[in-house]
Amino acid sequence: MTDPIVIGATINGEATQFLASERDSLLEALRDRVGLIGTKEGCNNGNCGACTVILDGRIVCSCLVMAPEVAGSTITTIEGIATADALHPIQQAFLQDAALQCGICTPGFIVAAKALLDQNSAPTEDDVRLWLAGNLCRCTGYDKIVQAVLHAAANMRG
Amino acid sequence: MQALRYARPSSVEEAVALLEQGGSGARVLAGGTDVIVQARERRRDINLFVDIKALPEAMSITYDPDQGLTIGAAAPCYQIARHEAVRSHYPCLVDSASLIGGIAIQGRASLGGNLCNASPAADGIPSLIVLAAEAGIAGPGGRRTLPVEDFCTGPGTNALAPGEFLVSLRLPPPHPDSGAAFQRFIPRGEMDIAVANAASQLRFDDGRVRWARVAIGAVAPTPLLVADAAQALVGDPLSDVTIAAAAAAARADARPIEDMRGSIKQRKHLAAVLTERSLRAAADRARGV
Amino acid sequence: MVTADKKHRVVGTRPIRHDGTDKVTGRAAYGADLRLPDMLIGRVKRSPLAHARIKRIDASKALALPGVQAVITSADLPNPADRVVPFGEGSSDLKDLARNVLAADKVLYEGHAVAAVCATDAHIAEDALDLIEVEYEPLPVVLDVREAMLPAAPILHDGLRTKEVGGEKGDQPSNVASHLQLKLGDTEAGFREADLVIEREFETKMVHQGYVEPQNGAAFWNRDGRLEIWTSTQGSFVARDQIAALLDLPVSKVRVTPMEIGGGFGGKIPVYLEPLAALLSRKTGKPVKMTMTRDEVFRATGPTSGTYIRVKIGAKQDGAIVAAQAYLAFEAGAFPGSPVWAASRCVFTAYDVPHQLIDGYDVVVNKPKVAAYRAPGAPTAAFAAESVIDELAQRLEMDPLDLRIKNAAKQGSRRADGATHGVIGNDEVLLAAQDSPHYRSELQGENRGRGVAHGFWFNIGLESSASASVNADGTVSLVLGSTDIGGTRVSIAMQLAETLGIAAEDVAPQVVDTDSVGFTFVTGGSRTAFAGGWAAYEVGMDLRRQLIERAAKIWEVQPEQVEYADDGVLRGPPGDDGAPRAITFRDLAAKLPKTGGMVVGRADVNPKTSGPTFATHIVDVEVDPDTGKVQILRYTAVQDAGTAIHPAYVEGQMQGGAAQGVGWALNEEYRYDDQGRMENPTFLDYRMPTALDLPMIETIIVEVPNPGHPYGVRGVGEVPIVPPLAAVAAAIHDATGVRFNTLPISPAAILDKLLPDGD
Amino acid sequence: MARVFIPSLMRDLCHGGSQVEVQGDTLRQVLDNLNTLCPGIKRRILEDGEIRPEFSLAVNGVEESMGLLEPVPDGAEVHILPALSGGARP
Repeated sequence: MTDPIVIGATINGEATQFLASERDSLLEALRDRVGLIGTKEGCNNGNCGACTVILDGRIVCSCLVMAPEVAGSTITTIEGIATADALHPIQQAFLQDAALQCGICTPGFIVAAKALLDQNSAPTEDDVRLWLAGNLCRCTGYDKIVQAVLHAAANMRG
Repeated sequence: MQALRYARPSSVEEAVALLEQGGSGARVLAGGTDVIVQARERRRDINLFVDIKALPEAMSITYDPDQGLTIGAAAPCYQIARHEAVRSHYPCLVDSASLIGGIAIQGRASLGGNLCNASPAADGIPSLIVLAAEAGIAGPGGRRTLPVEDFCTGPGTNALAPGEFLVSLRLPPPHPDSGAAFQRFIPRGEMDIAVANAASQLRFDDGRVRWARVAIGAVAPTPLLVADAAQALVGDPLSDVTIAAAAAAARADARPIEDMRGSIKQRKHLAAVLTERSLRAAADRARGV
Repeated sequence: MVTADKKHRVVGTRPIRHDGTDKVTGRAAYGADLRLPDMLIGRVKRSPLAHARIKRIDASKALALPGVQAVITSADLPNPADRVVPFGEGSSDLKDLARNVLAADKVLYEGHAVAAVCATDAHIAEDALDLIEVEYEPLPVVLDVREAMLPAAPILHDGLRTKEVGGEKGDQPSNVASHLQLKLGDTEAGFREADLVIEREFETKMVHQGYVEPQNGAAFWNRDGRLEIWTSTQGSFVARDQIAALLDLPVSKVRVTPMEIGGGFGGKIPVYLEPLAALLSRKTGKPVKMTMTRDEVFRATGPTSGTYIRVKIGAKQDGAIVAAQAYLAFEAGAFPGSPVWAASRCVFTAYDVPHQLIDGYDVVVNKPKVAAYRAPGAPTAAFAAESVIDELAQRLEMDPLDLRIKNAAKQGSRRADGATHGVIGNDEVLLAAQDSPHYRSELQGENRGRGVAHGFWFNIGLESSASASVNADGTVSLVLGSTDIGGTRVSIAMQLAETLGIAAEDVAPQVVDTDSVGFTFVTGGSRTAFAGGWAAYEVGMDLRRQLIERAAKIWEVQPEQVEYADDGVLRGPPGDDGAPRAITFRDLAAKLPKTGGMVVGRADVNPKTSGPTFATHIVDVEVDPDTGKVQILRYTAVQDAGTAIHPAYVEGQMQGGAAQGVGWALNEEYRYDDQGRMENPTFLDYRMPTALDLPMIETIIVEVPNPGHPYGVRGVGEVPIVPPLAAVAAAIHDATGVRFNTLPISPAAILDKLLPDGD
Repeated sequence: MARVFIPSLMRDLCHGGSQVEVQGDTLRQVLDNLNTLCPGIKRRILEDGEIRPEFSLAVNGVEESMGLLEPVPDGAEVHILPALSGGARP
């Protein structure tokens, strides 16, 4: 056993310090040390996207990041997507379009979609499918998810 | 995840010292997309991660028309694929860097890590080979370089000596009448390991192929430079006949295994198909199409 | 949408699901998200061998590791009685269930649980696994269903004898657990009448449901003898009953709290971790949580059967099918109980065939015990039967949908199991498919092809309970026992709202634990919106009766004089002023506290079936002849929903089923080495479709109301996975001219057929 | 009277017959009466007084949900089916 270490990072806009083991992945640290359970584990080896978070502006699989690596970084998780008073337009579109069934993959899809729309306000269907190809959904056949992201982009463009 | 420590050296010397002290249990951590999985699944006995992402040399991408391109070993694929000079002078690298994993993987995975992991199916290595890249290595004995085609020694093994690590990749400046391209085949649209892949570079002179390089992957213990394919191309104008000869040479050099990702028959066939496709794409790029 | 007469206010609309906000903000708590004070983490020690005798288990080194709290083996499980446990679609003998949860004398598949450990944190629990020493005596393995049926095959269970269903048991040990036969008419005579007879063999591999959330389970065995379980299950009551049986406890001592569930498709009906967590909790006095890794999910939960199927169909020159015969051999995995039963009862059931003979075999092999997977048994049976029908159409030069329409079963058609069809939407679905924009469009381009296939599924009914209390603010709190995998809270709440004439948003549904609602069967069998909705309807009728009485009391009239209209307004006879009396549900709710108190409605229902249903799928593909890659260009799913309560979630079921079917057809398979070790237990190499692999999936909902339901609902969740396997195969045939009778039709398989030998 | 359809693998008990007409207002009565015509068939279908888990009985095409208490209307068809679950049901 090694002693836990203190890690400081900006998580969902707040400077945060947490204790973690050097063995922890970012996913484990977020869920078990910080208490942000919205980031999900589906495969724990980077093949399903359920644990997607935005790390310093890029989406990553948090299961493929070691917790000590994020010292000094900025992280956005699903808990940081909505504001205090409103859902993000992507979240709203997922609800309107029935783009979730069981919901376990939903946080990863929404976080990934946000990163896409942050850099491309008018993606095509192909852009969306390529961007989300690392996120597996077994319930929906992707149709309504892709529609929701396209609708959210249109709504955000106004 | 097995029990391990994490270190983040701030100089190349410090990194070498950590790796040397750590012995065989110490592993470089760049993007982590392979090595973290290996540690978690206990496929390798790892007890120390040496994170090289604080080393500027391992993270930078620089281009100079005379010197060529230098890519830090830990520079993530998305940065490589977006880099202006890479996009205009080394589109073949963009092919590879934007095909490795999905978008989230490309946010972390590096071409250096792809090379060091030494998977026979690595999507970065054939491109690096045809672009004549050299590996810049630091170690207890100082610095050295090695042609990329000599870097991998077998599935998952490489030419790095104890205490050494890959710092950067250096690619010569491209010749104006040249073009290079990478092709791979996977069963799905994304999120797969190549069943086979191939890269080609062609340099033309007065309508004839003056110089060529063809490399194939996932068809042998390491990615292969196919000398016979270049031989079949050089000296003649590029034609269906020379392309077919080069593809046949690739097929002949392929000595794949049968596994869950592909059959022998499929892989030998794909080595030829992808060689042909990469040659045509490389020629288009050389012509500026 | 092909709709029935619509007179509904809520049914057929698309309100936002009540649990939606929690699920898009990350607040919804799934099983792995549970945090309890002083909680320990458990892990399972699994067999690396597919068949071996356990000689010795030594946990002493693990127990010596600081932080490790307890280790259990099968010796800690009560000796199971010889009886069968209630279960969903798929079932188990209690002894088999116990042996699957923890191996006793033998391990029967790679990944079979042999011990479990708990520790103060997940890393220590993981380290402890390596310190549990297990000594094995390896035994020969048998992996293929046909090899397992041979007399010389290695035997998994020395005590297993072939049960001839309706007959006697065999007298020799065998891997064939049972043989069933369905017979209608005289097939020999039938085939003699036929002008064309086609017989083909088919093979499919074991595949997994592929839910994204791994199995989990947490337990706290209190010192008062009560056991608390938290788990992501498709059926909290069915989980409770399994756990109670395995641990030899009265059901009243076990309370199961269903957590949110990240997909199941049938695979989260059996228990795996819950009884282990319970035993570890009893040993330590602390709560214990366990979750599986993805690798464990693949190797050690319940996929569905690999199969060998032979189908023979005879038709007259005009396309009339006169005889059909099927031989179905299904891998059950390590213990008996494959879905060959359902496959046999589905294989030709969409058609009116006078002479049928169907033989089904349930066969054990050294692979994980199968569980239910969306319309269990039907997809592979339809792959075989529909592929032969496609070939018949080709040989008879008939449109493949015309051939199916000509032979479609109708009300009164006799099925192979002897029963007759009731009111069904078979013709309607086929005709809607034929009339669809997709089928009427022309497919152009090289290497492209179109395929169609048709499918049938029973759907089940069974028990659902619900209760609802009216709040003074005009809303209703609805309490349910069905876990919500895909939007059933909203579709059930909508049926209560419809009954009461209020808005869906004014019903607040919640899923509660097994002590807080009446027995409710699994979310599975396409039953939940059907039976749960029926229960909600009965709750609504109960509330209506009580509200009528209350209004009558307030107005001082007789209840018979008060009418509860579908718009949610109660109307009575004119008052003293001569004006008719009327009060809305909302206004009456506000008066309840001071006119005698609040009202609560309750109901339990136990319908027999949720109304059989049919689906036709149309798919266009392009095959790259150089690489064997298949691209899905266009896809349309047509299906009878009875009545679509929430059409968006009906479409979602159709699209999701189609996507799973496409994966099954093209790339998904369990790959084993010759020692029975799974080679691809990751989402990287078990290739489920990604967003890039599919186009938008067009849907056509046909509504032929189910006369056996107050709103005409039929189950919708399962049938959409029945046609895709055969539809994709037919499209690939159309594109390449080659019939592929083995799944998956991977690029390697296609190249193997398209390339000359020796290439 | 109810018409009971005999599965092919039980016909040895019914002198090869595929359909048997018997009296009975519930499945219990139907099976009792069937057993006098086809001795031993009840033992094949029932175990400890309950329908064996591998079967389900259908009256006029609809599977029973009340076990042996299921009413059998006059003129009904009774089918002995393999259970969909291949085992126990609640």
